[in-house]
Amino acid sequence: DARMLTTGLDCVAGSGIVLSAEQRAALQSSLPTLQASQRFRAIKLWGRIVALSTEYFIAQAYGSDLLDPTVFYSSDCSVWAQLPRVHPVIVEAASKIAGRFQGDPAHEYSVTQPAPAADAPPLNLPDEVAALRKTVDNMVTTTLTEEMRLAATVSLVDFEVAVVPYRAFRRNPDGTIQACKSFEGLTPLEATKLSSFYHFRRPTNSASESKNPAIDFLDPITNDLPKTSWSLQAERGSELSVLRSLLWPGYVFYHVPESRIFGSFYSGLGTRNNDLVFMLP
Amino acid sequence: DARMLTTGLDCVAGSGIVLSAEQRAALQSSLPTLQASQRFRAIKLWGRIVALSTEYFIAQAYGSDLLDPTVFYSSDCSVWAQLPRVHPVIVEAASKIAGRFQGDPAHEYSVTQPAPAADAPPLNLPDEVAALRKTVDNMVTTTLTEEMRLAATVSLVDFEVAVVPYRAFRRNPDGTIQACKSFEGLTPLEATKLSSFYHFRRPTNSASESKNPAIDFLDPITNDLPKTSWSLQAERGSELSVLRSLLWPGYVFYHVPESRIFGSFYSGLGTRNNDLVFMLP
Amino acid sequence: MSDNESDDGQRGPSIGTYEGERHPETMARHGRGVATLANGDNYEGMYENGQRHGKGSYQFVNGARYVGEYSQNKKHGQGTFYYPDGSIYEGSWAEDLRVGQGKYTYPNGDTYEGEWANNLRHGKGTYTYAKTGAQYVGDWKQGLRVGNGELVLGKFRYQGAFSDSQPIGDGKFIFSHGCEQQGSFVVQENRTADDDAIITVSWAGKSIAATR
Amino acid sequence: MSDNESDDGQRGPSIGTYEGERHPETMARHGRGVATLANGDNYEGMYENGQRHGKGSYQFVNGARYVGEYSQNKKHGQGTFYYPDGSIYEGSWAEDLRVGQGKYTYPNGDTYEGEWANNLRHGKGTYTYAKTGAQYVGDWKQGLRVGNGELVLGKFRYQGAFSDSQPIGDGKFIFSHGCEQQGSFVVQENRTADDDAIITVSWAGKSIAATR
Amino acid sequence: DATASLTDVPEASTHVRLATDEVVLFAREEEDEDSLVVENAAESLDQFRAAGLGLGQEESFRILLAIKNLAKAKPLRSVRFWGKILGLEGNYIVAEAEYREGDEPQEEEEAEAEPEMEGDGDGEEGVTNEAPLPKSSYKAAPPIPRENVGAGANKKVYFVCAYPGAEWIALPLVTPEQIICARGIRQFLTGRLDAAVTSFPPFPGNEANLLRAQIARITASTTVSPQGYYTFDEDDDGDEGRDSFVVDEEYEPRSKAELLDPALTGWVHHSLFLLPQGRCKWINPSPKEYNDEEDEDEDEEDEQAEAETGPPLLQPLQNDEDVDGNMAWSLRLSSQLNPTSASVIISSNRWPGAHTYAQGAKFANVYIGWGIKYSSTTYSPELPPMPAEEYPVGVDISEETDPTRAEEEAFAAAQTTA
Amino acid sequence: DATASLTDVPEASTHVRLATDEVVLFAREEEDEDSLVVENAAESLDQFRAAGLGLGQEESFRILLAIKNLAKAKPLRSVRFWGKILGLEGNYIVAEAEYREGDEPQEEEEAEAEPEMEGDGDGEEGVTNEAPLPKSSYKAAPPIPRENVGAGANKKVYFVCAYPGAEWIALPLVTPEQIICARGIRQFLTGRLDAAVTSFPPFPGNEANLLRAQIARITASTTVSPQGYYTFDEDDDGDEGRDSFVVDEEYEPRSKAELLDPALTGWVHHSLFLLPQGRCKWINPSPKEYNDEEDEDEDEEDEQAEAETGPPLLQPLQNDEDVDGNMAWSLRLSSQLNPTSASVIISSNRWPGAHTYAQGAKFANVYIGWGIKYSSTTYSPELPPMPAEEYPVGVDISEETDPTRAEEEAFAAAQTTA
Repeated sequence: DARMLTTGLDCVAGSGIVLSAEQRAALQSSLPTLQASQRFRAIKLWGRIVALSTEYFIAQAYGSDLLDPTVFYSSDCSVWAQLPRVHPVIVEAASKIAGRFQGDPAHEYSVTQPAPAADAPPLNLPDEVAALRKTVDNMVTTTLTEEMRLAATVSLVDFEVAVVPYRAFRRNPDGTIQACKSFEGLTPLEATKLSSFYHFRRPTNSASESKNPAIDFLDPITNDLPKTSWSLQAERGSELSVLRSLLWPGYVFYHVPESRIFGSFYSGLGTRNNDLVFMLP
Repeated sequence: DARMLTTGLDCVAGSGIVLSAEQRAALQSSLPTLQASQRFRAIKLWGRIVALSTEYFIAQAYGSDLLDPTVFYSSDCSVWAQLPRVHPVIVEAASKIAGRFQGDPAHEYSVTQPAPAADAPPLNLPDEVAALRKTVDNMVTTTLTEEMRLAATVSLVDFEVAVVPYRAFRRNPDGTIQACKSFEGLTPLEATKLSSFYHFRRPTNSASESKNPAIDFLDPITNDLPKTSWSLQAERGSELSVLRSLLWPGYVFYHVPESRIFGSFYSGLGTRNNDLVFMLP
Repeated sequence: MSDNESDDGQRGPSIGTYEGERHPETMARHGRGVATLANGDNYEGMYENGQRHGKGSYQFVNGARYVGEYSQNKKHGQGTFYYPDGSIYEGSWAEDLRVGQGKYTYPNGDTYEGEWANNLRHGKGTYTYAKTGAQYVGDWKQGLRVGNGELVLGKFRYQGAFSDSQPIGDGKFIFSHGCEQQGSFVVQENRTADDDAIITVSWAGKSIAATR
Repeated sequence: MSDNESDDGQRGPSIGTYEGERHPETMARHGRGVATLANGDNYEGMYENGQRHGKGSYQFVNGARYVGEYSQNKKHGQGTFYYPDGSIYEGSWAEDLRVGQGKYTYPNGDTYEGEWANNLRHGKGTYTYAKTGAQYVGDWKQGLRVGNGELVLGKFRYQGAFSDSQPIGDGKFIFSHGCEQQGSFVVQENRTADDDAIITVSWAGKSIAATR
Repeated sequence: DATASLTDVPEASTHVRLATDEVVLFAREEEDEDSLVVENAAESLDQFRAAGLGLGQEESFRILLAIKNLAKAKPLRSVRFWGKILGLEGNYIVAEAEYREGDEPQEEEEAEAEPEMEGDGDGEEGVTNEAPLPKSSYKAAPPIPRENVGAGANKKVYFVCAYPGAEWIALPLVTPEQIICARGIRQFLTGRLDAAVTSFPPFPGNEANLLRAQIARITASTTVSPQGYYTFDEDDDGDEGRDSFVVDEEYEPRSKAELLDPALTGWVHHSLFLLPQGRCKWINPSPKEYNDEEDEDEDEEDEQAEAETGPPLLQPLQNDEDVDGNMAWSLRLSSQLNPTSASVIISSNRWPGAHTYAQGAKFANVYIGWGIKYSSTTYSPELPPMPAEEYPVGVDISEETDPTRAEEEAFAAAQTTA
Repeated sequence: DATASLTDVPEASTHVRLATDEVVLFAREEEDEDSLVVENAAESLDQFRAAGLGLGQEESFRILLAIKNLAKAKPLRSVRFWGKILGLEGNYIVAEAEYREGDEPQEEEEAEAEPEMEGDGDGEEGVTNEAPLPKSSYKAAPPIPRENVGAGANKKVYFVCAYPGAEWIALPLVTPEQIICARGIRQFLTGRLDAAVTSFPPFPGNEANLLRAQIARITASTTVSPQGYYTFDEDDDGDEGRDSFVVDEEYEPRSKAELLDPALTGWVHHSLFLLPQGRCKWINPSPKEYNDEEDEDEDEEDEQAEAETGPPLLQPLQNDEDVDGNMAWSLRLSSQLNPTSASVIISSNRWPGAHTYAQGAKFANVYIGWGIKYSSTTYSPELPPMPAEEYPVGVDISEETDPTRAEEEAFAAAQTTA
């Protein structure tokens, strides 16, 4: 929430993530305006992707579905543009782009991948997605803009590392997800354990036969591979739990135990750490 | 709570109340230490009384009784000394002291008041309190130190203007008071009304025949005289409600509607505005 | 019918002129008449047996003027006096004195409306300050505010005892925002550098209560 | 019993000396003996019918040494060769060649322990790097890592196909922290400023799975 | 980020309206590199914040932007953040500015108009037409003329807005009678410029005027700077109380020890003293045209023409009057743990909320508070003066008795005989 | 203030222990006015924060205090906040310092000890005693000696602590082989100085050494300053690569336009380039005592003695190599809305997290990150070299055949006949 911007930023400052007073002031003005302009229920600052010649600030606005935000970007925290929704095949292609964001939303990237096997089921791509793909010699070359890459990166980060504490959300019988009013924060002990944190995404393991499907419906991060793809530290003693992703360095989740204060911020290059398995002790 | 120091300070900054990074850093270290040293359940920064030659920072630490804190003071946010508990007659005498705090805890003040009527019930003062009083010619002169005045002022401010939002606390059948877990914050509409705020003190009007004595047990501030002894403003739009006392200028209560974030801070000269009735429009 | 022949006489001792009705028997001024008096003042109005009696208007040479009732040469009954300094008394007279109900408008625009005795404000009366709109409503004694009174000072009023025109002692301020403050005006004596006493009267407020 | 009279002969063409047992019939060297050969090498050990046969120790003048079994003048059976560069082979010999199980210690301290054929690492074998402790465990062909093998690199291992001693193609890294990464080593050819080809083999990691 | 509150029901809150206003602040523009002097309010407030004073960072930054917007919108020569005054319903962000010469707005001449004198009525209710009724002998003191734009209490102009991003509104010029009245009252501001001032005595103006009067009083009292920072212009004719000064280009920053000297010799006022008259430069309230120079030594004018004087500009603070028996200023370092880079803070005890920092060659003043002067004594409202006295009984209003018939006859007889 | 959580159960949390440690920071002391240069870390971090970089205010202030405590505790000539390196279990606050001349701690001489050469075994397992077994012909490259305190990669010393207030621990000097190995590995730090480094190739040292190596690499690459701020000492003999410099007292701050010039001419490195050898100053790894001067032009030493060279000190950044095809540095202003008082920020794209600000005559470097160099390509672990070759089959290890009995007899016959 824009209202909690300062608290949240305080919690990630120890990870080297700060915003200037100018940026914060601009966000405090522009985010509520953005939220109101399209009648979103809530809006939050998602993070910042540092490109070579600029910084892309990312905000997510929510309607009724907490897992399907509308995403905006801005390079000055003031003027926001909506990011396109990108098709999964574009996300997949974007995930293959190596190297830095350039800072020009119109910059074009080309990604060449092997074409799907001939006997694979047809993709049935929408026309505008198909238009981006060109198959030559059994290789598919996808051309996408930096804006698309940005959108893809945000959804990749959300899918791979967005985290919430256990019990903070519940699933209603109709499948919608909502904040759990009775959530009082993790205990200080829980806050020191990776097992208390869950992916905030539609569960990939749908066959979960949990005893309490209203609560235990999210994927635990302890199933992540490698298991140690997180750095969980207590900052300022046990006053604050900080969970840093090693897969997407720059993704920092924070939680004040025994309080409802939690959130996350991404501040990084927008590139996945594909070397993670080698870098762990 | 020391944990929420920054959030709280952000909320009162618009009233001209800020602490330096140095002070905040010192408080973040010293308050938890102080809390642990005497096994308090919680500790919070109460405020700051600006004396002529120094500033007294005040912290309150809580055991089981939320209405009976142990009070500490410090002039550097680092080294804390406990304030004495002062007898009501000393509080009463201290409330008559005009003028600024000097900045020397040992500074002595003399207050001369008419002696109680001869037929008044005896006061039965403890010896150490009686020792401070001298009766001459039917006038009682009380001699007290600035440290006592400080303690008296803190308890006066708490009694006269300490505020909490409606529903934030409940009274147990045994009479103890505790934070209400189900409190979700005031609605934005409620947060614009003085009637949503209550004195955080043992109710003076014990004869309240409320329908819900567990909730409706505190004195509403709308019974205060004058009724307009508060300035309730929304800051940053309706994002933050700020309630400033006009009786004790410098007492600022804040609440983020629809959240559990509320608290207060006193930053002033430590003098009551006895001219209030004249200053209102 | 009137003897106005002496009007343009030589300048010398004069008893003025008179033109008007006279008593058919005594020839004293009686009934309606217009007189110029020896000092140059003018009177126009009713006479009875040589004395101004009944309604009349007396014009002083200095510009002052009385318009009102006379009784046996004295202002008596209702009358309005325009004083040389511009102040005006409009009200009741007795024996040439302001007595009874009357309104006095002072040169600065202030007014007093209320009871008079012996030419002075006395009894109940309301003094209104022109410049600030403040009012004193209450008791007067011999021209001074003495007794109980109320000062109406815009958004607040003071009710209490007055003496020597000053509020002294217990009283209360009543505020339009719905409460009142008990307290008292106390006299303080400060000394200047030259050891002159400066007496100030200042308010010592005490408890605050809701206005009933 | 031995004819050692010629030992201190003049310097000239020599067939060396021999001191030891001979065949009772053919007088050929037979049984235990000590020989100095024409080139100055020494042999001490068993003979049979004039040929080194059985356990023996052959000392080259250059310092190299073989200690082990002979068969018909050829190293055969278990034997240890100390090469002039300090390397050592300890293992099985056949027909003067390293064949079968053997451990070779290289001058830099590296070792190979495993199967040999035709003097070369061939079959299954483990090569251990002295400096880093790394190991290759797997298939060898004619001295080279060819076939399937595993590189043990401290906290992680690589399992995959090797050719020309290089990992090439699909394989996987297995990490001690409990997961493994599929992928392949791909050959990249970069050109230097002088248009020289620089061939690098680099890892292209793909999916990550839990280690079974 | 309180993802927890994501399910809040949306509402078109005032927040959004506010934020929409503020968005104008963040419009980016080319920097204007002209001679306009815009104080970096954010930087000054950073310094104050490092001393535990001032405002939050975001608000500070918004104020900076708002001040820059003001500087763009008006023909100003300089502008700085003056402070923030709290009100009951809203607050005022105050900027202090000077117009470029020649760009001052037209002065509102109606302010100069003679106020209609009450009690000066010309007797239009006269009973008879014959003779004029007496005119009131009462002479209200003529209004003291206010100082012009650029002079005295109106040396600077002030703009206020409710929050950074809201419209800047120029406050009216201040008049002496407003200042004098403001001194006698004790009144919270509401936050609405057009609000009536409900004080007693009645204030001559609305809240905008009262606000402006308080700003004038606070400015005159608390605008201080390190001694030597400003200097009198050499070219300036300094005969009779110099009232302008320039930054001393050769200013060597005072040492912290000098600035912390409790004798206060390190600090000077650089705003003119506000005289009891309500002006900075005294004016003779009832100037008589002197017939000749020699008239000056006549004593008869004494009671109405004793010129008020105040301390001159750039005088150290050491002569400042006590505040109810306490020192007028409190001095301290901004940081106790890092004294080398700390700034020196001087705080007014007369106007709590007025602070100045000095560090190196920089300093700034700020006021953040309710706009109420400190007093240790209970407020005793100014009471109306004593009731006026009636016209004294005397011969001039004693009526002449009509002559009796006997006298008439005697007189007539005497006339006839003459 | 969350009065709401007042009923929390108390616990002796790590928080308290931490806070107790920190309390030492806030002990007040007289300021030492000697020649020690202590960077105001809080002020620099304020500048970075104004650009959306750096750390939080409270932590910044604690760091300042911790650095001042360090300065008090050790005989240092200068000390500055170098940065913060994140680790898996804990983080490192890093301070860069120089000892006062003569106060350098005794160098740990054991580091100079020749490492025991494996494969150089003296054949203690020899089968017979008769003749010595062949010695290994393998000559491990002699270790390149590390640079001494005050020189090259060890010009500065580094102290780290886990959080401000925790004990400062001096990092060991860095050796060339550590730097070379560190370049080939890609490893998260754990936050424990004594942790083993589990890399492949194995790192010669523990995490303290690896941390020190990364600091050396980051420092050499990212310590930049506005051109002209530093200058070579005139007295310095500048013949062969000057390696010291002084602050130019007459430095005129570069304009923002100069500093923002994408040609990067406004910025220079003021740390020496770290050569491939792992040293800043190249050393001949196998120095032969040259017999005479004329031997120098002999070509035979070529393969082992080509001196490595790097760019000299205070050279502009424009020659810096690209980072995977992108520019090595990104430039921007710290503020877009308030450019006049903004600082210029230059950020390394090689070591993300390394930033420098320059404003007026001030600048500072900082690094906050994981201590990992940027790479756009997937990490391919360094594999062991090709297996060694066995000793070649050749005449030198071909056994001589024993003479046959016939040959023996023939020889004996010939001898006898001779």
